[in-house]
Order: sequence, then structure tokens, then C-alpha cells
Amino acid sequence: MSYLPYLLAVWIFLVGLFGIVRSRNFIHLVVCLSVTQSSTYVLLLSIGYVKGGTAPIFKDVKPGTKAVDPVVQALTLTDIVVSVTVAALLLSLAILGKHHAGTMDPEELHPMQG
Amino acid sequence: MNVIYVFSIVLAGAAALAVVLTTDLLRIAMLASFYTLTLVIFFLLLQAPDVALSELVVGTIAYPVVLVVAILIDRAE
Amino acid sequence: MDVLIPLPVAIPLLAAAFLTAFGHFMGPRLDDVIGLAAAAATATISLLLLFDASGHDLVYWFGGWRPRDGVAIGIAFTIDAFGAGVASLVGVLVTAALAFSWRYFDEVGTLFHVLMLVFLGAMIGFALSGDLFNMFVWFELMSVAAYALTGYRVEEASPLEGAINFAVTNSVGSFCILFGTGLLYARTGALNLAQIGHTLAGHQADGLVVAAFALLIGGLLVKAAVVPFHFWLADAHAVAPTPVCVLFSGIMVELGIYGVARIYWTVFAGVPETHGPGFRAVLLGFGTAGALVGGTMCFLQRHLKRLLAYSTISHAGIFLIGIALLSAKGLAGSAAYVLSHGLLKGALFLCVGILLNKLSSVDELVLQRRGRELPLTGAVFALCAIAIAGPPPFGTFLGKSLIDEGATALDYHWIPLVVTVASILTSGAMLRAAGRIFLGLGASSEPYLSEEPDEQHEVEREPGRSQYLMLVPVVALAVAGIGISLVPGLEHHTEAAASRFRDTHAYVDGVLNGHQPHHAVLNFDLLTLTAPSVLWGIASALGAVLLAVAALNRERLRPGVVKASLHWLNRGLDPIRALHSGAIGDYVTWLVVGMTVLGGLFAVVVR
Amino acid sequence: MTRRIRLTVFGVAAAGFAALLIWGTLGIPDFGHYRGRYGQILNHAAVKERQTTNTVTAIVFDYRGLDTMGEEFILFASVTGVALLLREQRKDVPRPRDEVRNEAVRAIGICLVPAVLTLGLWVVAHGAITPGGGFQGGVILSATFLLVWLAGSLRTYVRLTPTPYVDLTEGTGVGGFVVTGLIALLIGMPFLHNLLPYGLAGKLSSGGSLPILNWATGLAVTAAFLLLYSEFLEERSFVIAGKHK
Repeated sequence: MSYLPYLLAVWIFLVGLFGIVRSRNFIHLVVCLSVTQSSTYVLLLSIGYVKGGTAPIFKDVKPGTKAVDPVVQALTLTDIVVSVTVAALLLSLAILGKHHAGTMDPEELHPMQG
Repeated sequence: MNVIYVFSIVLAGAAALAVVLTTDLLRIAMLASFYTLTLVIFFLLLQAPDVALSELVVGTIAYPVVLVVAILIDRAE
Repeated sequence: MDVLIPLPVAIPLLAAAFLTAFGHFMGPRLDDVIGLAAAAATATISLLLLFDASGHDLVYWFGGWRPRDGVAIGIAFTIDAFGAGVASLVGVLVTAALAFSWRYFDEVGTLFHVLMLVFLGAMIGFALSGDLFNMFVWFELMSVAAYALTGYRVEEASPLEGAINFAVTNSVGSFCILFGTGLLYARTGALNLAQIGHTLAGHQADGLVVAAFALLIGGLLVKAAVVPFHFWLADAHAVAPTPVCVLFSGIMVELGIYGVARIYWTVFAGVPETHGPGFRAVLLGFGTAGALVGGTMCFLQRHLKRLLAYSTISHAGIFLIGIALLSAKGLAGSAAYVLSHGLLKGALFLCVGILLNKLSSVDELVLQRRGRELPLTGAVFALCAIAIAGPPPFGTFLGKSLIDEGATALDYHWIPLVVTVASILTSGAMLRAAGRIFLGLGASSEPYLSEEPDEQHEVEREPGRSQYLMLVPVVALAVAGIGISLVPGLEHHTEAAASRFRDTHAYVDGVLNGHQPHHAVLNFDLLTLTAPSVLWGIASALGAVLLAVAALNRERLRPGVVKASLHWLNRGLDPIRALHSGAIGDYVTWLVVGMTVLGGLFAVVVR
Repeated sequence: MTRRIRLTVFGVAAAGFAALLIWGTLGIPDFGHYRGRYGQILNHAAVKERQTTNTVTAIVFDYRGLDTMGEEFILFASVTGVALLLREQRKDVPRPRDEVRNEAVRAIGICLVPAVLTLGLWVVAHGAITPGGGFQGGVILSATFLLVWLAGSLRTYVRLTPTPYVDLTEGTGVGGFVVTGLIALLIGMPFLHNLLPYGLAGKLSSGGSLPILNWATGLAVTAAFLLLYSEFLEERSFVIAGKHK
């Protein structure tokens, strides 16, 4: 059972990639990309967990008590907020693509062949 | 590793699969928010309140709005 | 000198923030001036750092957080000759691109300058950083600025999917890097490159190390556009405006290669299994595949930007070959090759920009004979095309000869042949295009070229505008690129820097314990021309010219030979051409295939 | 490749990739038995050295401040990218008349706006003490303006968020982060060094220059998301207007 969280991270990564490969609409593709990205958060936070440790906030807890690893939380905290704006940039590219080519389906429109 | 952890992990995995398999856009937007909430639960179980708050705030305010407006733009053309 | 270290990152980012804040309240040309000034200042400071770092490595701890009893607390910038050299090349290319776009675009919004400055700051941060997650952050910032710049000024029909393919492929690459970083953090509990390497050193390479290595190197190879991760580059170039293409091919792709070298020698060099010949063979395989596939596809293009993009893919394969030798000479060769290739490829792209601006097309067959009115551009284009092939002693000859010597020293006698064939194919394609456009040679239709690109021009064409102001950055880059091999002592300095770059123990000692041994290189004599490397250099330059001449007067050759060779050529190349389909699903599939092959081969080598 | 061939190739490759990832993650110490010293050192040091009770915020804004500067510029660059891509298209956008008629929705909206505003400001302010900070608080603050659109109308939203001034806020927020780092450099200290007195743990002013960076980030994140919403909403009104023309 002690391996399940890492298996979840691998599962979400692969499910996200499967969604990207199979997608028929760029908006769905961007959502699958965000799902793939969230797998890295699951992995990082599961690595940092310490059994019996409290959250790394020492407001009403004595600073010496056993706590989980704060570094991975600092890494993922900013990444989550930032990933929305990157997804928004990809969505705006998709919207521009729709203006030009009239479709949002990656199958129908290919740039230069060969 | 008691039952709550296992339950939240299975829930998150199932939600991720659900988001990827649906094709109707508005349903994807709702499922994406639901998937975010399952992650919030899991992060709380991992004793990561900051990250859970960040995921909650993003998953319920920023991401759905951007996604829904993009879907409306796609529909309007 | 330490106070200068954060400035190459801080100045462009601060200028970008300033331009966004006060962009609406400023005069028309002020943002151009501020952008250019910030880029020039960053380039000069990077050069100063390069001179300072050539003697000893500089380590800078942000926020004053020095390592505490052996554990790195803060983030470090570790500046050695190669890091500072790459940063200076970034500064020079961005300054040239901004100077070029001053006349190239009619009215450039402030946002273009903001993103170019952020792109500059991110690339320099990636080159100088000594912390694994910090490198990932700069990698992500560099990618985001590139996605936005690719979509800039897309009013015309040129397919925007190139930008989306670029964005999705590079995003998946960066997720792999983050996954690998997580694995390494689980094992070593550290994010500082030196500390991770120090903790991994000496231990057996188990599943975690192999997977982390495959994910990190794979993610960086996506950015380095090495086969099979290379599909996005040509599509991105077809869409991106020319000043942005200069940065993509000139330095962004090479930063992926630099990342591979930096991470291998700081983190994984301590692991015993990573020095075996099997390990070298895996990276050599990817490099050779890249060089040859890139060269072949380059020769099949008629869209000039895609042609130059495939030439960059081919050269990226050659750089990876140099690094895959895992020797000081090979690494020095790749470094010198990157330097001159970046300058020359920048000049080539700017020439294509002038063509696009004056004749509003980048299609080789449409432009036939119409390039006569731009003789100077044609001369610079042809000169750079030959110099990129590495004729002794100009242009990329120093890099090519070092790689050839390094390869023969390890008795890989087939590598100089591969490098020369790739150079012949790419420079031959460029010379063929130059001959057809500027001299009007060759037939009006070529069956083996790719199909007609539907393109309108990206800038409002204004024949009156003088091309000479645009030529200033072009000539500057060309002269620098061609003359780089003649710089006295460059060869010895590069080799000394390469051996220091590979010295993991000194790196760890320098970062964690702060001992900075000072060893200046005082050898300033000129380039040593060894016989075999001169022969290979002449072979590649002459071969390119002959290939171009043969391609241009195809009809005069005996029809029997031509028909047979064309038939065989098409039958052989159709599958390769079909692979470059442009569908994002295919690209991500090939990315996963490449990642699995990379991981599988490393697993076999380690076992 | 046709779709079917691609999915089979992907299936095979993904199986190999899964094997590689699982083989990699098997090397990780068991869930809950992480013994990295980096985090534990900071857990003990942050409260003493910077008087901040929230170690995560101390790491985000002080120990690994450069990462946060990079992440903030990712936010800044992608929002500028969205503006670059979408703003070029539109010259004059006729906004649809979409006032919310329903009185109940308007009333709730008007009541919620001050509540969400105070919540956002509280989350940003208490970043160094309890879970929260510039990033999360900034998103909540951007939600107050969203409520104006949801409960009011797009016109009032656009009037409340004039682009030049939102750009100004974002530029100052992100630029403020770099300037705070440069000020330390001018005095001869390393970049992003914490200069101000650290105050007392648990107080709002604790953490030296950390609150400054915190508020600069809050400002930048709020302005960035406002820009994002207005770009997408203007694009939608442009598309709707385009259709009527």
C-alpha cells in the first residue's frame, strides 16, 4: 500500500498523454495537458510526506515537532497557479487557430506536410 | 496507509480518467473542476494546506472561467 | 565581480516589467530603444562574466543562503566558461534580432519587446543556473515566451498549428523534466546539482537513477530537437516571425544540448555505470540519427525557413555526437561548433527575413531569379552557407575538427564521415536555394521538393524601405561567425574549459565547500591544422558546392541516371516524409516512443 | 499515420514508458518514510531566522526566492502572450448588453464582493503566518472583479479594469519583486537578500522584506488574472459581434 501514491502519479501522467494523443478538440487537448501536469504535483507531494508529521506551519505548534517536507510544497504551490496562465496561452493559440482555419480539431488541420 | 488515503487516491485516478475520456466540452469543464477537488482532498491528506488552498482556488475560480469562456468562444463561431 | 552575476538575468526582466507598466504612456519608438539598450547591456555584462569565468568558476548564492553543514539551502548560479559563453551568445543574438526588427516590422507593439526581453532573461538564467528546479523554472519561462512569440503577427493563413504543436510538445518535455527532478529529490533530498551529484556518486545505478536520467535527458532532447523529438521545430519555424526564428535556431535549441551536458557531468557522472562504451553508444545513436534525418529532410524543403530549421535539427545531432563522446575534445568541439553555428544560422535567418520583407515570399521556386535585386544579401547568404559547412580555417571548422579528432582518438572512425555527410546535405541545400534565388539557375519545378507552402508575407511590404539598415546586423553576425575560428588561443581555451567542465569533483568542491582553484590558460597561439581535419573540412565544403551544382542543373545530367535516382529517391524518402505529418497526436506519440527507447537502452547498458 | 496506427503505436510505447516510470518510482523510499535533511533543516531554521511561522511561504519568498521570481515571470509572460495574440485582432469591440436582470443575483453579488475582497486581502496578508500568500490571495482578489461581471454586467467589469492601469499594476508588481532584489545588490548584499528587521513570529510584519515580496506577488497575480479574464471576455464579445455583422 505504501507505493500507491506514486502509482497514482504514473497513472495520471499516462492517462493525460493518452488524452492528448486521442484528442479531437484543442480545448480538450489543453485540459489533458493540465491533467498530465498535475501528475507531477502528486508525485512531488507524495515524496515529501512524513508519516505522523504535521503541516509545516508552526503557528500554534512548537517549531521542533515532526513535520512534512516544506520544500516540495513550495515548488508545487507556485507551479499550480502558473500552470493556469500557460493553459490560457495555449487556449488563446487554439482560438486564433479557430479564426484562421475554422476548426479546432487537430486531425483536420496539419501544417506543412513533409 | 489507512482507508481514507486509498479512497482519495482511487477517486483522483478515476476523475483523471473521466476528464480524459469525455468529449463534450462543457462536461469536460465541470469534470476538470471535480478532478481538482479530488486533488485538493488528497493534498490535504498529505498535510499540504498551502498547496491544497492553491489548487482549490485555481480549480474553482481561475481555470473554469477561462475554460468556459474559451468554450463559449468556440461555440459562438 | 560578484555583483555582476545576477544582472544578466535581472536587467532584461526588469526592463520587460518596466515596458509593460509604462508601455501605454510612452512614445512610439521608446520601447524599441529601451529593449535594444537592455539587450546590449546584458550582452556586455555576459561577456565580462565570460572573461572573468575563463580563469576560475564563479559560484553565487542568492539571498546569501550559503550551504549549511554540507546541505545547500539556497539557489546557486555556477558560472564557468561554457555557461558564460552561452549567455553571451544569447545576448548577442537577441541584440541582433531586436536591431533587425527595428526596421523589419512596421509598428512593433511594446508586447513584442517585453516577450523578447523575458526570453533573453530566461535563456541566460537557464545557462547560468546551478540548481535543478531553478533550471526547470527558466526552461519553462523560456518556453512560454517562445510559444507567445511564435503566434505573433499571424494575420495570414500560415498554419497556426505549428505554434500549438510546439507548445504541447515542449510542455510534455518539461513535465518529464519535472518528473525526473522529483525522482532525484526523493533519492537525494537535494535540488542543487552539485549536491545531487555528490549524493549519487559511487552508488550503483538502480531503476530510479536510470528513469530519472532518461526523463531529464529526454525532456532536454525535446528542446534540443533531436530525432525522434524534433518534429515540432520545422512547424514552429514556418509560423514564427524571422527575428524569433533567429533565436530558436541560433541558441534555444543549443540550450537543450547545453542542458544535457550540464546535467550529465554534474549529476550523473559520479555513477560508475555511466562511463561505459554502451552509454556512449546510446547518445551517439540518437545524435547520428538526428544528423542524417535532419540533413535528408533539409534537402527536400523549398520553404526557406523549414529548410534552415531542418539544418538546425541536423546540427543539433552533430552537437549531441560531440557531447556523446564524453571526452574533453568532443565537448570542446561541440562548444566551438555551437558558437559559430549560432552566429552563422542567425545571419542566414536574417537574410531570409530580408528576402521575405522585399519579395514577400520564402518559397525557393517562387523566388527564382527574383533575388537578383538583392546582391548583397545573396552574397552574405552564400558565404554563411559555405562557412557553416566548416571549410578550413573559417566558420565552424574549429568545432568540426575538434569533434573529428575526438572521435578518431576513441577510434570511432565513422563519425567524421557522418558529420561531413550531414554538413554536405545541409549546406548543399542552402547553396542550391541561393543559386536558384540569386542566380536564377535550375529548373522551375522540382518533383522531389515538398509541396507548395501557402504563405502570405508577415510584414507589410514596402519596396521603398532601404535594405541596408537591415543588413547591418546580418553582416555583423556573418563576420563574427566566419572569423570565430581565427581567434588566437580559442582552441586551447575551449579545451581547457571543457576539461574543467567535466571535472565533477572540482565542481562539487567549488559549490559546496567554496574552494575556487584559479588556473589561467596562457596559450594564445593560432589554430593547429591537422591533416585529417583539413581534409574532412575541404571535403564537406566542396561536397556541398558540388551537390548544389548537381541539384541545380538536374536536366543536363544523363536522363537515365536521373530518372532512376529520382525514382529510388522518392520511394526511399516517402516514408520519412510521411512521418513529418504535422499532427500533434503523432508528435506526442513519437515523443513517448523516444522516451521509452532512451530509457530501455539505458536500462540495458546499466544491467 | 492514421488514427488507428497511431493509437496502437502509442499503446505499445506507453506500456514501455509505464514500465520505465514504475521501475523508477519503485526506487523511492516508502510513502511516509522520507528522510531528506533539506526540508527538516528549513523547518527548524525558518521560524528562528525569519520569524515566519509558515515555513512554505518562507521558502517561496526567501530561501528559494529566485524560483518564485522565475515563476512570476512565467505568469507575466503567458498573460502578456495572451494579450499579444488576442489584443492585436480587436480594434473597437462592441460589447453585448448583458446586465443581470435577476434582482436576487445582483443582491448576492453586491454582498459577496466586499466579503471576497476582505478574504483575498486576509489570505495575502497572513501569508507568512498561516497557509496562504501572494499567489493564492491574488487569485481570490481577482475573483472579486469576476463577481462584478457575473452579478453585474461586462460593461461595469470593463470600466473597473481599464487595461493601461491593470498593465501598470502587473508591471509594478512583477518589477517590484526584481527591484527588491536589486536594492539588496546595491547595498553590497547578495541578490534577494532579506534586509528589513524580521519582527516577531506570528505578527503581520514578521519576515523582514518577505511581506513586500508577498504583496508584490499578490498585486502581480491579481492583475495578471484580471488581464486574462478581460482578454477572453473581450474576445468573446468580439466573436459575438463579428457574427452579427
